[in-house]
Amino acid sequence: MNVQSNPVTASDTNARVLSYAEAIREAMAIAMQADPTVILMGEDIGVYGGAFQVTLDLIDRFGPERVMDTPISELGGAGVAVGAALTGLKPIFEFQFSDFAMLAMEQIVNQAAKLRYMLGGEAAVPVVFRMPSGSGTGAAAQHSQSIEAWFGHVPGLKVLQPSTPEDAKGMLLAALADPDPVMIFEHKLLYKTKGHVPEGSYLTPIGKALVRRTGSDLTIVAGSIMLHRALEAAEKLATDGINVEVIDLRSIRPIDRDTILTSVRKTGKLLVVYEGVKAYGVGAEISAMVAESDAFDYLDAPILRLGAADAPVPYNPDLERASVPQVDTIEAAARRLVRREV
Amino acid sequence: MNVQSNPVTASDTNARVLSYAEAIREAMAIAMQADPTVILMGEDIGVYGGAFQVTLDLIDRFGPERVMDTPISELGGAGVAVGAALTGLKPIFEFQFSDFAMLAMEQIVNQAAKLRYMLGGEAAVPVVFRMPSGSGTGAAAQHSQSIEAWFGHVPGLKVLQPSTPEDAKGMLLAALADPDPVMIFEHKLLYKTKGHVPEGSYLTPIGKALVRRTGSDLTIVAGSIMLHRALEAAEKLATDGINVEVIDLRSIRPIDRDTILTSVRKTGKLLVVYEGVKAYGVGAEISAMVAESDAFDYLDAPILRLGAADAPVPYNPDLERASVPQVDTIEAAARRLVRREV
Amino acid sequence: MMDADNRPFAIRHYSPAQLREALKRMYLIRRFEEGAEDSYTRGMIHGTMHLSIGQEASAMATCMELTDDDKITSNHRGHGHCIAKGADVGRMFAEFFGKETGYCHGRGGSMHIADVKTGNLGANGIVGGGLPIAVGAALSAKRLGKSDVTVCFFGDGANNEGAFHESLNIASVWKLPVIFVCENNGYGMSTSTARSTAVPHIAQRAAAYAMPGTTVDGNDFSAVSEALHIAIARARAGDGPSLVENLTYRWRGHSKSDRNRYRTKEEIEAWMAKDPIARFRAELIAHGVLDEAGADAIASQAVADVQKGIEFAKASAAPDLSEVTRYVYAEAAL
Amino acid sequence: MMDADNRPFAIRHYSPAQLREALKRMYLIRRFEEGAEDSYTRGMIHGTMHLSIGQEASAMATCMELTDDDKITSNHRGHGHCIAKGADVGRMFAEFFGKETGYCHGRGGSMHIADVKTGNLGANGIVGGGLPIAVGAALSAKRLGKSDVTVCFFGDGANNEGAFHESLNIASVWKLPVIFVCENNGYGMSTSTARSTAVPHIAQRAAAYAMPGTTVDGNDFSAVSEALHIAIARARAGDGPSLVENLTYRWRGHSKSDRNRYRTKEEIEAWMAKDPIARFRAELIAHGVLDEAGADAIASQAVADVQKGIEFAKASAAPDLSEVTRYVYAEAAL
Ligand SMILES: Cc1ncc(C[n+]2csc(CCOP(=O)(O)OP(=O)(O)O)c2C)c(N)n1
Ligand SMILES: Cc1ncc(C[n+]2csc(CCOP(=O)(O)OP(=O)(O)O)c2C)c(N)n1
Ligand SMILES: [Mg+2]
Ligand SMILES: [Mg+2]
Repeated sequence: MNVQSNPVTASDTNARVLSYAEAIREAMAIAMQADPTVILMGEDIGVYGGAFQVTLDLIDRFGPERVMDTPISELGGAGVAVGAALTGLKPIFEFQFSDFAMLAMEQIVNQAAKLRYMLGGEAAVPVVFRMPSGSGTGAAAQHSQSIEAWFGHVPGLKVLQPSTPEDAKGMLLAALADPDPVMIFEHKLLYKTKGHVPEGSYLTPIGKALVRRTGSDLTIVAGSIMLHRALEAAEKLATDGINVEVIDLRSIRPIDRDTILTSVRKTGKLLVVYEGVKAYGVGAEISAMVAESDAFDYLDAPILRLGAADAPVPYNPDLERASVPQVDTIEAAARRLVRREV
Repeated sequence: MNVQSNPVTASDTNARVLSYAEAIREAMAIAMQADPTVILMGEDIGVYGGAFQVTLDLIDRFGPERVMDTPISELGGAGVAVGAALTGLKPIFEFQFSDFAMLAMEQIVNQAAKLRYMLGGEAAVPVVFRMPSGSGTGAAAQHSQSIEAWFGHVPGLKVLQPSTPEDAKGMLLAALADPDPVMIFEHKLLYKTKGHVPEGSYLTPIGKALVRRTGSDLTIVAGSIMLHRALEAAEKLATDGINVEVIDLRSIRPIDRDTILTSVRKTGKLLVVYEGVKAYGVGAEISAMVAESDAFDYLDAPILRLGAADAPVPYNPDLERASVPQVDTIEAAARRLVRREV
Repeated sequence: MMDADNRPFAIRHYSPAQLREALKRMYLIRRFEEGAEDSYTRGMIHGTMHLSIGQEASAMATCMELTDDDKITSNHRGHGHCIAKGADVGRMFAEFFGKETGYCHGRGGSMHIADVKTGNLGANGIVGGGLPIAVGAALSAKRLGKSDVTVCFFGDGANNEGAFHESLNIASVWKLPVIFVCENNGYGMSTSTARSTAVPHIAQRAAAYAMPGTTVDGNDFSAVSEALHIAIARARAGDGPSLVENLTYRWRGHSKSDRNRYRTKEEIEAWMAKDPIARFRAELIAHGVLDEAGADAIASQAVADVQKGIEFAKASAAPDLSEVTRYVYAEAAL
Repeated sequence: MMDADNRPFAIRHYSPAQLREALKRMYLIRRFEEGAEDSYTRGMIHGTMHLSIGQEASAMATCMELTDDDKITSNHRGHGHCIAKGADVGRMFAEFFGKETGYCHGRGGSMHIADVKTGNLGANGIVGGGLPIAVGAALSAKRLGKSDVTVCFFGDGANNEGAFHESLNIASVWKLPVIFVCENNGYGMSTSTARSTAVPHIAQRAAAYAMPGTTVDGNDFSAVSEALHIAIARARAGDGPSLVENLTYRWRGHSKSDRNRYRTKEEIEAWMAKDPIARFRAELIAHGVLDEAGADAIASQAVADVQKGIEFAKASAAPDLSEVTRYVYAEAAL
């Protein structure tokens, strides 16, 4: 996979190639080196290196006092991270799979997200939650969910979704620099994908979408792995003269209204692609945001959404694939939209 | 409050007047009388009668074996209800406040919602979760949330939201008759509101919205307490010759696409009102559903949404009121929409 | 060693000035809550509240040796904790009245009252919500090389939450400087510990976490302060967490909506006869820390402070309606 | 009373036919998992899986006295539980291969394998997820007036989840017929019990729930079956829950991605020398329940059953792609 680099950092032409997992690890190492209050917490992030090997050797470099294996206690572990963040540490808490955050919703949503507000601005909870997410690994219904839309619904949180190694690093550093709780949804299928990653410390701005491909016929908004599928679909459509503008959503909360509306005003057509269940998913908000904006008047076709089937993620690999948007379904939806067969 | 009765049962002209809480209680009593496998579980639902007195005297009538006070253990309690439902009982589990369901997301979403699917149809989880919900009681950020949109995003669940005593009773009976898990969001401010309630057993169909007021200029979709505010706003607008069609959403999952689209095709304008946080809330799905349908071509204005402010629910009563849609803000939004000042 | 001093621990261990201050704050808690109750009845307070009247010794004696650097996490029944830890009743009333001068600028109310400057990380509307947060605060102290301890207040009802189990286990495995203080008032809302909890005493669960567990008479100021003294010393020495259970009772209903159907008048009256403030006052007088007149002066001072607090709160401005979304995120970061 | 029978409990208590069947199923578990591992390597199985090789005595002896009306809840390491409870390996392979004939019609896979007809309510992908579900099943039995018991399998790692605490407490307070069986294999993924759990033995936590807690050698078939016999009798008599801890070890890595960096080769080899199947087989032979030839015949039968199961699974049809949303809701109700 190879996508247009972030203009903010594209000047760094000597950027090395790293995997998405390596980029995240590098961000953690840089932050830990620079700031002794940064600690990592999570299940099996120490010698095991994390279920997806993201923390790999960090325990060797920073020791068990800063790379802490928690017991299998998501509510307690996340709550300890919240309490630590409230009192001077900057914890990065890894949920082994984002699905397990369901055990910790209380601490994430009732506590972390609300403490600053409930205390009238007198407290801060600078915690980062890392959320390995998504389907495609054959792990079935309880290990494959995409629940980021839930957190988009929660004021007090920031919710990010990097699609490239460069952003994965920059977003984690930005999250650590942010005084409020940030959740980063990392797609499991992206961990091994590679891309240019600048050296040193840099911050990917929180709340900014990015036009990854310019086009005039249709806007596709997608994030995380769906960005890559959308770009691939766009290439295929280009061979038929259909010019697709592809926007990498990057930030679910806050949403970058301007970038999306500007594109829709230009193309007049919008397709939103996301991996979560279609109903009440991320794409619903994007569609609704556009439909209530002045961009409405520029729309010359319905706003289409592609999301997951209305089912838990199935185990059988073919069913699993069929349950979420793929390059061909994106391509087909885009064609229907351009031809106004909707 | 007084809203147009459900046509399904409006024939029962001798219906008595009960409060919303009494109607729910009556439904539970009827079900428990008819079916010995129906049990109630929850915190302080026994002698205390429930935090909102919904279960009031049911323990006197059915005994502590069927009206079970659980320890303060939401995850365990909800999970016990799931396990009981899987093996022959029909539990109605009351979360004391819907906010506390955050402690039980795992059992609701990973287990109850998915068990039938994960087991390939070989299991059923006929559990009902009662969810006292919403703001307006001065209970601040952790006791006032409207999180129904989250569950709308979860295949396997059914999610209801009664606005009248009649529906509160009929939906609970329908939920008990349903072989799958059903969540019912009851608004705390509605418990004391009164309305006609038919005697005996009847089922309010799950998944059916209801046109509570007909009109031709604008469609408002709202549910629960927002229905009442929308109807009140509609009356005010009527004095200025603006005819509003008001739809009671009633079912968040599944959504009644037809009723909403039919209305929008007629009025060409849609305002969605809901109490949850605006972003990623219930109204996002409704807006997006309309924007991707053939009704799009009938829209002659953007689709407006009114939801809660982007903040936790504040304690101060004036701030609290200001944070969610009220009659005047609905009225103002409707006027703007009709005048196309958007 | 000769130690013929048979006086209660608190009398031996604390200075008369400290003891008088403790009595003062216990009166302040009582009068504050009565004032809040009265204000509620007059419609000046919105929502609900959970009064700790009858539990003042537990709050105050627990906080006796805590400095402002030490932290507490409190719960829904937290007014006493807040005052014991050093909060100003004026800003507390202001919060209850929803004013911008309140501790939470009117956003939090009774269930979220906090005073970060005195180390009170906040009440909590979620039963058990403060347990892991307290463990996190203790982790900060340990990692940052401070000798601060964290006291986590929670109720008997909270002990059945999963958060209790996970928090005590983590604190023990990581040997963190946290003291879990269970205020066992016999009921979680309407549900007695006998109907909710498999063991008679919460402290019996300490063994499951390999930490010391002590049950004390929570209305006995000295007993509570002694148990905390031991637990705090252990925590400061790096030996890890403890669980202390203070047996006490709330005189009022669970919250403003309680019909008290689950307990008898006799039970309530029997506990009211064990008033922890009267008992502590008598003890101080018996040991010559002060005399009746001195005690009365302290009690009057509490009344005056509460009155002044209410006036301050009343005179304060409410938040601006345009600021509903203020404090959701850090201001600069937006 | 004279009781000179010093033979192990299982030999005394079960018929030779029952014991032979138990050995057969233990072989079947072993061969099934080896077959699954092999199929995985050949790319016929998708995803990951958690093998219980080395833990067969715990699964089988625990299920020894359970009927199809008794329930179990299993966990991610659940193949052994499933077979011990009576499942057919053909339908299990079919599930692993994602086929419509699989126990979950290809929707669940290894982590959700279930066989409701034999009382297996399902594996669970969520650590601790089955704990409250088991308590709920026990509640059903009690309310419906049945004498069924429910066995809840979980790991040492799961014992630190809040669900453990809440479930054991509720089961005890309500005196429900459930037996909590902790398969303590020393690690939750890479984290040893010493690093995750404040007490050395999980069974020590039973006291916090006022229920009996027993730790047994989980590789000793007879010891496990005896502990379960006692716990099941207690449950059926209406005396409430028990906690039994089977000490055992998994020979393989946690899942397919494990690099085994957290334990030594020596440790693994020492445990492999304590093979529970070889031990049970030798015990049966020593007590004359069967001879070497008989044991070999049983072992061969397991090989044949597994082979047949794989063939069945291979020959079965995959789900129709149009049926992604089938089984989400009851069919009639839509
Ligand atoms: C998670 C959660 N469950 C339930 C409640 C409702 N609730 C508030 S206080 C309370 C009782 C708590 O009992 P206990 O911990 O003993 O404290 P006490 O009120 O006796 O001081 C309950 C059930 C809540 N706020 N949070
Ligand atoms: C709630 C939850 N947290 C974490 C995981 C990831 N995970 C799966 S199995 C496992 C280890 C479980 O250890 P234990 O309970 O001892 O069972 P064992 O694997 O040793 O049989 C972990 C951490 C999970 N599936 N669910
Ligand atoms: Mg209590
Ligand atoms: Mg284990």
